[in-house]
Amino acid sequence: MSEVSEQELGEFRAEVSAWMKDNKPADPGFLLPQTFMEVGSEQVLEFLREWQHKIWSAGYLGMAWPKEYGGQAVAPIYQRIADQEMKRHAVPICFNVIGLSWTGPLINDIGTEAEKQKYLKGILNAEDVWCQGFSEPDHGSDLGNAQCRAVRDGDDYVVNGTKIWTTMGNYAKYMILLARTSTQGARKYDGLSFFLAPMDVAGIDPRPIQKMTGEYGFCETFFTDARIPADCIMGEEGQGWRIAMQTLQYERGAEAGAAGGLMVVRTVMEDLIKDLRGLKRDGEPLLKDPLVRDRLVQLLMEEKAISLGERRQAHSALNTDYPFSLALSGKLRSSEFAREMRQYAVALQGAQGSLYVGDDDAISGGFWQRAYFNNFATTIGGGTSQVQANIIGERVLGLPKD
Amino acid sequence: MSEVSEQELGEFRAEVSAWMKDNKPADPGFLLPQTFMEVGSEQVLEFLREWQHKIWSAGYLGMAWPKEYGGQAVAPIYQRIADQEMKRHAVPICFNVIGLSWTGPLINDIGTEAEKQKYLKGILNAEDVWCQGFSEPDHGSDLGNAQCRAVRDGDDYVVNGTKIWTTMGNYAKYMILLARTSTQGARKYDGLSFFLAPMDVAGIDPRPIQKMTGEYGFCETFFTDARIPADCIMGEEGQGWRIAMQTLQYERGAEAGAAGGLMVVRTVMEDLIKDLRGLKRDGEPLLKDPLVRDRLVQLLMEEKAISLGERRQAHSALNTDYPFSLALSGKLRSSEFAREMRQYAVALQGAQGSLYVGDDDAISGGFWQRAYFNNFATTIGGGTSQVQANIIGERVLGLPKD
Amino acid sequence: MAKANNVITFSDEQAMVLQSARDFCADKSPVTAVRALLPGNTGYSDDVWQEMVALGWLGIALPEQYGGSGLGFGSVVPLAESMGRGLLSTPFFSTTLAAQAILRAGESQQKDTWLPRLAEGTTATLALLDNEDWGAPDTTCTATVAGSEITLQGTKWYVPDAAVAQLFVVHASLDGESALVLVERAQLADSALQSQTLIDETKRACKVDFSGVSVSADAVMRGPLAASALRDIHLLGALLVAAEAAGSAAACLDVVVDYLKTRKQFGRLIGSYQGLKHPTVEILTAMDSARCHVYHAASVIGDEALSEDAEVACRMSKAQATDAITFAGDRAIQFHGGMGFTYECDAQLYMRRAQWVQQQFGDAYHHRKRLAALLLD
Amino acid sequence: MAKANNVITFSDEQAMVLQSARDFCADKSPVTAVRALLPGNTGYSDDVWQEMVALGWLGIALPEQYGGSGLGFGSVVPLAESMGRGLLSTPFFSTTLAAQAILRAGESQQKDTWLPRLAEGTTATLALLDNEDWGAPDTTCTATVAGSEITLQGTKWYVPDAAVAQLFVVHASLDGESALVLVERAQLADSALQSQTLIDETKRACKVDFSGVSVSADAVMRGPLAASALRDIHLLGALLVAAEAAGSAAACLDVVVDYLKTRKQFGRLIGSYQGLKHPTVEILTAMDSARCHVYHAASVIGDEALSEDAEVACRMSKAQATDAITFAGDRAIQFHGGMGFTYECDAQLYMRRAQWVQQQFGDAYHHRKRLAALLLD
Repeated sequence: MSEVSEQELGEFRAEVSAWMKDNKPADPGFLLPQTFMEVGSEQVLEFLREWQHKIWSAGYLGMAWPKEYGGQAVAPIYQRIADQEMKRHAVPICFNVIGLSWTGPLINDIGTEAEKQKYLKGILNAEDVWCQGFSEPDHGSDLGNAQCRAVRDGDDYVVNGTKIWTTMGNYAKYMILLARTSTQGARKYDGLSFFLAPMDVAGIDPRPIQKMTGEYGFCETFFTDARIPADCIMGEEGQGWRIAMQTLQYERGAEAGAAGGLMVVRTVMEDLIKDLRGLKRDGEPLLKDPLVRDRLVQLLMEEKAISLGERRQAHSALNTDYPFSLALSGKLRSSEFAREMRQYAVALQGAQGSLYVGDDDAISGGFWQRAYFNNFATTIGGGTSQVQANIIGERVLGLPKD
Repeated sequence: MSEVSEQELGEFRAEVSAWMKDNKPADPGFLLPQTFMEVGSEQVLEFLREWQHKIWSAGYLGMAWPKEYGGQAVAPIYQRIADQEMKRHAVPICFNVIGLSWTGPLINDIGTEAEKQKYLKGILNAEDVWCQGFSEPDHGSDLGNAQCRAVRDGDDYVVNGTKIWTTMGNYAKYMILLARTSTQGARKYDGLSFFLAPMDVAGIDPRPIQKMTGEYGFCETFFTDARIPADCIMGEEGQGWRIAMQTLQYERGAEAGAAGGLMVVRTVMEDLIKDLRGLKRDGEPLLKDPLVRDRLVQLLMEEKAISLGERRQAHSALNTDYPFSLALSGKLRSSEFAREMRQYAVALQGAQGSLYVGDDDAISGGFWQRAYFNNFATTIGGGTSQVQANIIGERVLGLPKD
Repeated sequence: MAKANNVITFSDEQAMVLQSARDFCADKSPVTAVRALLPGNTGYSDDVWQEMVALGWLGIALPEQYGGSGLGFGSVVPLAESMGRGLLSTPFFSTTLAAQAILRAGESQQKDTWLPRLAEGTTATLALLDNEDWGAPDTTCTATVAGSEITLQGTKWYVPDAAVAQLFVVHASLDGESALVLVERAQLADSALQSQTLIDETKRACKVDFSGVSVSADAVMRGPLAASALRDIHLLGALLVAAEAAGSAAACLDVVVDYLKTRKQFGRLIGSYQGLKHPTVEILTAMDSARCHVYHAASVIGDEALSEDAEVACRMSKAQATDAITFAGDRAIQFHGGMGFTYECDAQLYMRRAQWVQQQFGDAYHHRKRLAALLLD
Repeated sequence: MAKANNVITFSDEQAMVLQSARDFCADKSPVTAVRALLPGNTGYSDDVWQEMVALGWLGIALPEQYGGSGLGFGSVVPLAESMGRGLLSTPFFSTTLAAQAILRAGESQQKDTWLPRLAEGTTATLALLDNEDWGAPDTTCTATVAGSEITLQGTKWYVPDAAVAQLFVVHASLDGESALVLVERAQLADSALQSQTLIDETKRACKVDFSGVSVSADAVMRGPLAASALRDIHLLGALLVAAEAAGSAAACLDVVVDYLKTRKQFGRLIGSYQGLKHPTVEILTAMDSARCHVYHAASVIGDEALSEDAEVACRMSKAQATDAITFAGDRAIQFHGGMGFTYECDAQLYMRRAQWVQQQFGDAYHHRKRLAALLLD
């Protein structure tokens, strides 16, 4: 791909912006999810499926993917611009995240031609919902220890075991499944294999888990003698761990191979401050209160520091002490910042903070209450904050292991 | 001892109060220590020796101890009242703490008649300064592991090793010394013995340690073939651990057997608030600033909660969940509260907070700066706050050990 | 500066009340019972309510002449703590506070009429807020005199247990001063009550529109006594929420400790990690502080208008209890890991309780601001 | 709301300056050298100072016409960070800020006279404070015109490096408006300077009594340029302290990490305990945040009057760096256990630095208060 001029990009941005402005859906009358982990009803699913299909049809999703699989084969910078405009216009999310950000790039990179033909377009146009089967109930943070068994039997693998936190498991057509095909091998990792598994075979039972928010989104998925065709395996038997680790690398956006699209509703200080503007404390505007102001400024500083950290990583001379500090602390910092910010967002609401989603008088429909509760998915999932702090202490600072 | 009437006690309190008012020493022109761990110069030592002698002569120290050893054999409540009045009048401390609060009660309890005759009165009248030789450089929090050796040789024990944090080691006439007389025995504790050791024998070299405050107070004490007479041992060989543990129980005041006297200069919110009253922020009185007010209230609440905790312990019905919670968390809470309060006391001073002890313009002579620095003795000494939190987690909450 | 009058008194009688309240709440309100009540309209079991009435709890703070046991308001505190511990929500707090309003502001006739009925279990509640602001300097709800009748105008928000209350004590402005108006349920149309969705699913509240409701003059409490009672009610309410929250925080701590003692990760019991152990100790100490303040407040409250010491104690109680339970609830979710994120895990019950607690009768900062004026000026 | 203009630009030239500054400070200011200077009167080595002058550091932010290298004030930031890392205190900051005052407020003749001399190492300082309050709305130090002379009245506190400064830029009130008055050392009696005892023993300051000092009219900078420069100097000063503090925090972190990796207690390296490991990670992230803000500030500062974005960046830098180093210094003592309590342990150097840092050019709250007005109104 040739270099793209600033002017071309500017024109493209204007075009996307105009499209988003014209096509941003009207308020559907129900609270839309902040992340794909909150797609908990058919109503929400169908709304988002239609929206993703529309974005893809307009040419703003999977732009860097090959044309023959539904993409447009343009430079990733285009997708990044499209994503930025989606964020700026606060449109709904592109919900098929496991497909768009994980499975799709993986298949693009190491899939067979048949796999590309079969799966990629359905990911982009939202016809095929994907879910992920990595975690298991008894060892959440310890992926390499997965116990779900897949035993070869003729043309199938027979799968038995349980996966948990399978987002949209009850709506998904396919699952990326990490299962144990061998209990031999020097290391526990060596017995794992990776499947592109159909969800519509007998013996797969995804049961929705009710979240603390009262809503749904995750499943616990039970496998009982489920027969997965042997050609659904990716790569070879025993390569599962390597492929799973590779899968986790794609999340970082279009440059890393992901299809792009808005993954998370923005939850930023600017919006919080807007939501607080009408509130009062002691009869005066809440935003005139010195303590509230001071705390909001602290949060704004942290929000800005996290954002500046991304810029600073581009200058190696500014990262010589602990070169991996910013990269490895990003998850901890942004998830913990969000927790503090959202918790404070509820605390600040006065009596209105005791209302919840479903009450017409709740501020922004209870957005912040739900945002605070749901945020635990980020401080717990993918390695708890406590585990993250260990990782930083050990890998960045070189402190001894626990 | 018979019951004492409220009226008698009230009269006694009035008497002590009048005496303290009349006899409280004038400002000596140098900053007096907040605790005995800060007695770092001859000048300060002599001032405090004279003051303690005066208090004892007036009959307000060691009041519950037997008459024949310098006490007055009255009920401990008298001493407690005297101590309260010393605190209220903010007089200087009774500095000979290792003698008054540890060694004295120990000798009273388990000492021989000869030991009582020899040591007790000198502790009270401040003629004999005592120091403590428990901690060693390489295992500060792990007392049972003491390595300082005492080997019997004729009528002496020959001592070799190093003790650290020996407060006033350079001024002391005697040391309570925990040393290893045997390396055999099933448990490391069994080889320890306890000595009432003279400091004026050859081979004992107490070297003052300069503290982070710039002042002195502690020593590192080196023993090189120091010959301690064998009759200086307390109890029997091998009883050292038990006696040391018993020694640590006396600190809690006259009811526990200590001689009493004011041990620590009071450092309370009320005094801090007074010191802040003249300061300005943004041209307005500092104490009118909403953030400052909010933080001061938080500290006042914690100060009050700690104080209320002592009252609550008297009602067993109010301590049924975790019966030892208040008792075992007292040290952690009061030392950490003091750290926060003192740190904030410096932070609040504006540019004046960058001055230090020795500058005429420093607020209260730099009292708060020094108080903050010295406070680390309480969050580190006697088990760091981190170790204290483990103790509470394990012994109060029953959480598993590290 | 307030003097350091740090008393905690606790009589044998109070200890007995506490013990029987603990036993009762543990027995009647196990977590299965709590969860079974969550979807219901009233949020509580009438059988349990009647048992509480039979135990005399509704009259515990009322003088004997009104059918109470005259133990004083301080004795409500151990009840509230026990209820908080069992997440046992009933109209107890609403009714108790409404009774205090009448006791402190009412004429003899009003007290004679209502207090015995409330002591016997007639439910009542307070209608205080016009909007989200607990610190609002006045109310927008008005009471207008016309002949021998007084007519209300305005909507009250967050009226606790309104759906089941038989009596509403409404804060309204009458001739520019604060009055408390007694409105009976029968005087309200069903449409005047609009149920609200609360973050704490054990609690219930309504928006209540009192506009056009007329009462006779003897249903109004006004003058200095009413103003003083209104202030006291806010403080007593804060104290009861604090006591309840202290109990909930203690229960939350138990849930956390149980999990840390049994859950393994990476081959170790997770409670052995200092990263979890030390914050759990912080929950303990924060909860301990809250309880100390609460017991102190219970010790200095009398039947007369609250003293400055009592005001300080109530405000410290609410500020500290809020901080304790919001921290405990938040950490309870986090420390349960994936499980904590489920509705099934009990951690969420405390988390939601915490969010509710912090907003009732003013948040922690609301009270610290007023403490500053009492302690620093 | 300020727009999120989150740039960090860092040229190859700046990277070279940073690298050479780091090497220089590591070489010239090992901790033994730092400690050797503590008891001295000036607190620094004149040899090192002359080398810094020879390297052109005093002119790095000055235009070429005044003997500078014209790299802009942003290039001072990596120098400041390196000096902070090495606890290398010299009159560099005082002189650099005084030069900025003259550059931004001076007439051509004043700039021509002084800037080349300052670029060549003549020491200068700023006399700003009348008391402890960095937020004081005006100065009590006055300048009175009498004929062609202007006479000062008042004492300035906390004048950094005053004992060695050849030139003082004094903030005084002249006809009710802010002016900056240039006073040479020779115009002051020795008795006008009174040394102050600072908590950070690497730093030096004096109380300076300017009362009765008369200067000619051409030693005064006044009008809108002076007012604007005064505001900028406060912001640039805050930024330099922040950059220095970020370096000191990084060095403090190194000291902590080294200890946690080597010290054993109860048979384990203490750095393996989460109770120490996790707060040490907090030091790292706080320090990282400070550096992000500082580099951003360095990227948006120009020679012209500071923009609102630049003001936000400077204030955030100071607020964050203060919090980072006060936390780092405090934990450094605690985590060293008994050793941390000794003067010999380097932890105290950072602890004292932290106490000094927080008070310079306004504490964290001072800046957050002003940020609130910029970001929320």
